[in-house]
Amino acid sequence: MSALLCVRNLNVRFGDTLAVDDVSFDLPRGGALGIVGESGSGKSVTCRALMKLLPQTAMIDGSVEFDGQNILEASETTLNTLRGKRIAMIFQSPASHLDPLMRIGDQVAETLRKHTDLKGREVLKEVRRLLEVVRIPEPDRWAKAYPHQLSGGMKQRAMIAGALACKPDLLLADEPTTALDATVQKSVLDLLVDLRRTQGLSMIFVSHDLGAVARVCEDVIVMRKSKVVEAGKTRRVIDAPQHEYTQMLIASHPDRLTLHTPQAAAHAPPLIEARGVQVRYGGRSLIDIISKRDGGFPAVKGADFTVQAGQTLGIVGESGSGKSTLARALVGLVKPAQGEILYKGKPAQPSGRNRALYLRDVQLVYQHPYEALSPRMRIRDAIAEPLRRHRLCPTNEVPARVADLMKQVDLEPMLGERLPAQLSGGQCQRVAIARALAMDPQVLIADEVTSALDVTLQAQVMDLLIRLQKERGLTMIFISHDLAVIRRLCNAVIVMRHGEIVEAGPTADVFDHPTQEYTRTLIDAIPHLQEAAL
Amino acid sequence: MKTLRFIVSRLVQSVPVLLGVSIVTFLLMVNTPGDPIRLLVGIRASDETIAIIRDRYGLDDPILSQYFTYLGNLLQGDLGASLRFKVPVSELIAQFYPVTLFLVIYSIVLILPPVIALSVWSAKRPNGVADQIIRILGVVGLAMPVFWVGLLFARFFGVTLGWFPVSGFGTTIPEHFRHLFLPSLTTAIWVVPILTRNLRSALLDEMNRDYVLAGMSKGLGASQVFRTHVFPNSVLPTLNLFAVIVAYLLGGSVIVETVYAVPGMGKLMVDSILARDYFVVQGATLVFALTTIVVMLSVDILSAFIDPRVNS
Amino acid sequence: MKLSPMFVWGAALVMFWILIALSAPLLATHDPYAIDFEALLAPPSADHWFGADNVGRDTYSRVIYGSRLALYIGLLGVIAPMVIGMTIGLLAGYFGGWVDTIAMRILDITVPFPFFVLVLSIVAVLGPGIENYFIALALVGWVGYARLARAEAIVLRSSEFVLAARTMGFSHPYILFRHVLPNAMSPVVVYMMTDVTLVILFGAALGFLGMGVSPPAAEWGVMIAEGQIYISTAWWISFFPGLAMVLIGVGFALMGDGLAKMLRIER
Amino acid sequence: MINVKGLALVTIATASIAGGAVAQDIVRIASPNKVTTLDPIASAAAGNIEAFGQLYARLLRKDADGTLQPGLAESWTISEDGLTYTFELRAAKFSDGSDITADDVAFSLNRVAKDEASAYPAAYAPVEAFTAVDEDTVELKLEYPSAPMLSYMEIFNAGITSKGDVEARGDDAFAADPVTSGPFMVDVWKPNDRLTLKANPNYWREGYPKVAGADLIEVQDDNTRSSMMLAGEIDANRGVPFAQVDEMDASENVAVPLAPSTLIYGVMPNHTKAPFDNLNVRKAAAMALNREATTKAMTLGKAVVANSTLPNALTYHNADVAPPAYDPAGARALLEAEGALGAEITLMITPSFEQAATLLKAQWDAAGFKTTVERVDGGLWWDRLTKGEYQVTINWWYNETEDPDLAVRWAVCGSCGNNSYYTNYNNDEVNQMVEDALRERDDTKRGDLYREIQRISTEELAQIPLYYPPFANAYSTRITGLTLTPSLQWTLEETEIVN
Repeated sequence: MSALLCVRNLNVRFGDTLAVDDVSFDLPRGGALGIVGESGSGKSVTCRALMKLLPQTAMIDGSVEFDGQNILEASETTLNTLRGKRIAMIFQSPASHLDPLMRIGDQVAETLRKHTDLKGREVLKEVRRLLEVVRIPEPDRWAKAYPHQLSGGMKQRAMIAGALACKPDLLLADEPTTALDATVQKSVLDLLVDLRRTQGLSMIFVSHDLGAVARVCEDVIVMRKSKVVEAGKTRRVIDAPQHEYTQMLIASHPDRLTLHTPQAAAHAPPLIEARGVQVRYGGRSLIDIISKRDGGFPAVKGADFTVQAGQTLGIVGESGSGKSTLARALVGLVKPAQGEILYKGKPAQPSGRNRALYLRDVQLVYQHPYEALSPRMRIRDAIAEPLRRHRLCPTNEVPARVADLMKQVDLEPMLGERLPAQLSGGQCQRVAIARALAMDPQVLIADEVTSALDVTLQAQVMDLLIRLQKERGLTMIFISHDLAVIRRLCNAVIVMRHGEIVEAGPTADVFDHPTQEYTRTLIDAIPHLQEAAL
Repeated sequence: MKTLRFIVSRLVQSVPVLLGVSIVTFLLMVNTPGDPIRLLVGIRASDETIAIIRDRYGLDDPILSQYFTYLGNLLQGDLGASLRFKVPVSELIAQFYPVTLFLVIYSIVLILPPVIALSVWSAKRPNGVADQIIRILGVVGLAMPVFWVGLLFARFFGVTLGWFPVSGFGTTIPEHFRHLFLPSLTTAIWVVPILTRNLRSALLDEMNRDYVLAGMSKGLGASQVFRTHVFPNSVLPTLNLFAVIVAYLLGGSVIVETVYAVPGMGKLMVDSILARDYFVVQGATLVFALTTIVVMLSVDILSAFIDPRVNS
Repeated sequence: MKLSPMFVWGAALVMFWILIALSAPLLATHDPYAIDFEALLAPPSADHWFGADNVGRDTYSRVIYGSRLALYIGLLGVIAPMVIGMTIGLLAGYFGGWVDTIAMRILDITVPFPFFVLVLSIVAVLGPGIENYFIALALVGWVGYARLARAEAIVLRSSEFVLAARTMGFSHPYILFRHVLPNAMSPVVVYMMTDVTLVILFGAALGFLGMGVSPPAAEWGVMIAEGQIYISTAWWISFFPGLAMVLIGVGFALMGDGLAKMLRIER
Repeated sequence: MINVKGLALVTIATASIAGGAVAQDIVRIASPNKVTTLDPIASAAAGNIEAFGQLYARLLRKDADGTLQPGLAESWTISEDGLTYTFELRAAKFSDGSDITADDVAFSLNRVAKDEASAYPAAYAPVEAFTAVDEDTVELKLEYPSAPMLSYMEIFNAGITSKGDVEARGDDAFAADPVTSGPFMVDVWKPNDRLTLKANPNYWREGYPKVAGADLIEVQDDNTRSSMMLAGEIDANRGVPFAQVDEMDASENVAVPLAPSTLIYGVMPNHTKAPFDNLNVRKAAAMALNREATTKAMTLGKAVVANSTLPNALTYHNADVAPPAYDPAGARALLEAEGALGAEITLMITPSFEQAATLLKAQWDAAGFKTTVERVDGGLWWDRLTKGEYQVTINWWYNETEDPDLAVRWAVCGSCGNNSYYTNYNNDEVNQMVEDALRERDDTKRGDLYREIQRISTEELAQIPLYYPPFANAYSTRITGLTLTPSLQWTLEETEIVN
């Protein structure tokens, strides 16, 4: 098979920063190449350079030969005959890559109208077909819908449909499954795999998740700091990684992480207990009151669970399952419509009068590292804030305490002067944790703390949490959509769906012998390193 | 159907607003020192005469009862009569309102093309030469007093060149266009910069959106992506500002109307305030308020029409 | 935070005027209020650099002193509305519920009011005088600020760092002041910069309608209005204050654009 | 990319929807004064006065040089005791074609003289009654003689209205669209904008008016009127700012003749409020003012410095009196003597007097006053003035007739209803002389009385006279024969369109 695409010494620099440093690879016709790396590794830039989809400020050299034609030399007009027709691209976060004001059908049709001479009805028929290909139910209905009316998975499918419209030879997939729920992710991956088979599609698959790549591609290159550090057959790279970065990458993949065996929670009395907690969003409208309905929609329906001291409870579920809402109810950000929360056996009002006292014991760490910190507040002040406000220690000791806390979460002291925007995601997350620890809490609720982080950072943060728990005997409630993470951290787990707890029990039991169908699908959806491509 | 219900409910909501407006106006007017009658009968009238006429118009009744009488008539659609002219306020409004409405709409017609052109032009190459020039000119236009610009235009286009009339409204539609050209142009001078700045930044924001990249990856090419994706998305944020400005134009029309002797509402209103012609001020204010509300409403409907996310 | 060139230019221009305002007595060549029957409508000359007005006052000196009033009106004219607007807007946006409802009703009533009418009648009620002019402006101008602040507050209310502050057990007032306010500022400040220009202009417009600052104050708007009838016989009376007004306007507007750039926190 | 040029074109296109100016066969007059009512008795405001003259014929009329001519009254006789006037009416018709009868005349004149809503009955104080003797004879009975009574049969509110019309439709309807007796009738009245007149076919003067109609357009802003004049959009501009007179006059097809007026500008102290209740303080205020220079500054030398409290255009104007001469040092000394040095005074003005205020403040402060200028809008000004809530202000006034009777009643009489133009100047001697002069039928004696009134009131500075300005109105060369008479009447009926 002759190479469909061969890239030689590709360099991309923005100003004086080198985004892609001397990257070369071949893609055989019908082949699939994965590009793995963490954020900022230059994998996305590489991918876009293949289509010359970079801002004018980017300076590109090297050569990208597609089917014997040098893309980098080609004029905009020629490029526009290639883009979408012979090379198509799909992106991360379909939500933002679809025009919110345009119907799905039209966005798919755009490509057709541009590159084919199909007219009127034929276009509609073709759109319908494509939507079926990507397994969108009732294509006619959804074709008329607007992006915001579709679920994340459907959006991604729609985007794929648009990419496939002109039967391209090459599909560039830039993190197509990131930020999707595990099950959705799986289905999209399956779709891609399937498309390769049925449409004989060549593919470049960019992802930070080696597992996902393993599922789709037989070849992989690993990028770091805009360089290719390793390349080869996927299987080989996974089984025998040469470069130590690859090794670390694989090591920090949940599959490879050694399960930390939490001390079997002693039969201590439950520290936190939820009894039939029910949370509704949206108040009761007049009509609701008249018709004796509760109004709004229930985000959490009658949740019961207990957490013993020193235990780590995992709450898993996909977006919209109500797991975050439950967490917020625990710290009083939302008021349960029914049910009660007991702390140390006594009913607690997290949103009530003496919430401050309760919150000293129960702290929440948020998902998005940047957004959880006040953008205009220096790190040092952010950590000191609770100390000062709650007079947790004499004013003159505050700096010392802050320094100590920063040390506990492995933050260099010099970072204290910075603003959140000047920190990496991992660092921000540490700051957030440090700030929570400042209150010296008994219970730490971690809401998706790792999901916005690269795998290596993810691993580090998890290590940190485990260490902290050991040192301080913290009780933890760990919320995540990532079962692998849960499995590693927690000794008990709750599976939530549509606001209900569908399954609960010790981690091992739930994972190894799930009693619920839904739990099983969730577990199956975990991308494993050992997936065979094709 | 859904939009209809939306419209109706909004109009219903506007009733208390109008009531509030009328109360505020009334309070302002009754607390304004100065006697309408004195201005009415002129300098030489004796105090006795004035007392008699005041009494005739019931201007000495207690304020509350005055207001409720007014409100009562209002509910029957009677805006009362002008103290100065003794003609029904509704007549005056019927006479002046169309002029101002014409003026505002005409201004908008003159304003939109340059706004779009300029903002697109400067957004094409942000901080490029064109962009900078447009910005500076814009700021200058914004910082020049309207009446000053008006005077210069009148003298130059009207007197020196004799291209356009410097006053009045004319009687036929084409005449309206000629007579109101300079007033509208004068208005445009300061409105165009504001809207341009806004639309420009909106365009720039939208140009960096992901779907632009997606569009490019489909091979649509810059111009098509701009037309079909960037532009529609940029219009939304500008629309609201637009509504605010239209409201402001209605209320601020007095300046151009004075400079170009246009017989419009703004002038009627200010003259009525100066003459303490309470009921005219009341009526005119209400009409203005209602117009503003309608403008806001239609903008909301329009953006709901453009943006499917709004009404879901 | 990197200074944008636009901001630098704008700030320089505004500083220029502030300096002029401060050192007016040094810069002025004449008493800005001293009339001089010998110099009626005198054209620009070595003695009267910008000429003299219809009572023989030195236009140059009046322009110089006028900068004081312009800045005074400009700044005070926006500060009051901003404070009122921000307060209402933030409270409404942050707490929502009935607070929001009430605030929005007041706003609904203020918005459809024809701007000039409201200010004119307020000035008419309170009588002439620059202070009353400020009051009028405050009563009308707060709306814009309230809108902006409210929009920001609504977003910030549900942002994670505000939630975090809540779960730290901090009180609402503290959060509003320490976390919401600073992050809601930037659009308001930017808007403020344009507003300054508009306020100064509005003062001029009132002068034109014969309701501006009382004579013999050296107020650019009034100077322009007075100079109008001499437009073709003694252009300098209105030209130079007009020029000054444009220059200060450009200054603030550039500052605004620059700030808009700078205050965006890059991620 | 959106087509920039295309959009530019759109703008231009919308702009250049052309249509040449229509040839005008009517006279267009722009005036800053408002027409607020068409009922001659309802208002004495300038704008209305200017309109009334065109709508209503009077018993007498003035010709161009101001001498009284027969009007609706062909002839008249005055009884020996001067208490009975008998007017013989000519055959004339109202605009609706109905005859103008003695009844209508009696009705109209009694209305202006006696109706409680009559805005300015001062001239008719002596009237006992007008009665219709027969179809075309009207008799006027006075309670006491009034020398100028005949000339009052010509002033703006002595216009003849149709009794039938007024009674049939009521005052308000009438005031909006009256049946008229004058050279013109109402075509359209757009309040707050313009009064469009068309020639009254039934006007008694054969062959008048010479034009088909007239537009009385109200335009507040001086510059706008000037622009309109220069752009040829109007034929006459009422009130050209003195600053623009020469420029206007110089430009082709526009002429700005300075016409005599009965206007007088003056400083009005409030005689019942300190410090101006004190004659010496008033003297100081007068001496502090360089009235020549001030006049020059305000009128660019186009007006005469005033020497008396009465307009110089009036008969019996006293040329020999004069307020104290310019002497700032003397003024300061006086103030010191009165212990009024540094007296705080507030000068209340309307927007049109900013320049004057500036001049006065500067000169007064130089002489030792501490002046604050307070600018108020017209409405507030009148309110404060009539309530006497002011210390000093500036304004102008004019007189309907060359006869000084109304002038003295208005300006210096404390007992004639207007408290000497609300300055509260009240000198019994003067008041008495005002009444005597009215009744005095010997011309020389009468003259002496009025000269004496002027001497006293000027010495006591009832007002500080500033200057006697001419009318500065601009006229297009397109028309001839249009002037504004001293009694604020346009000679529209004489006006012709020449090209």
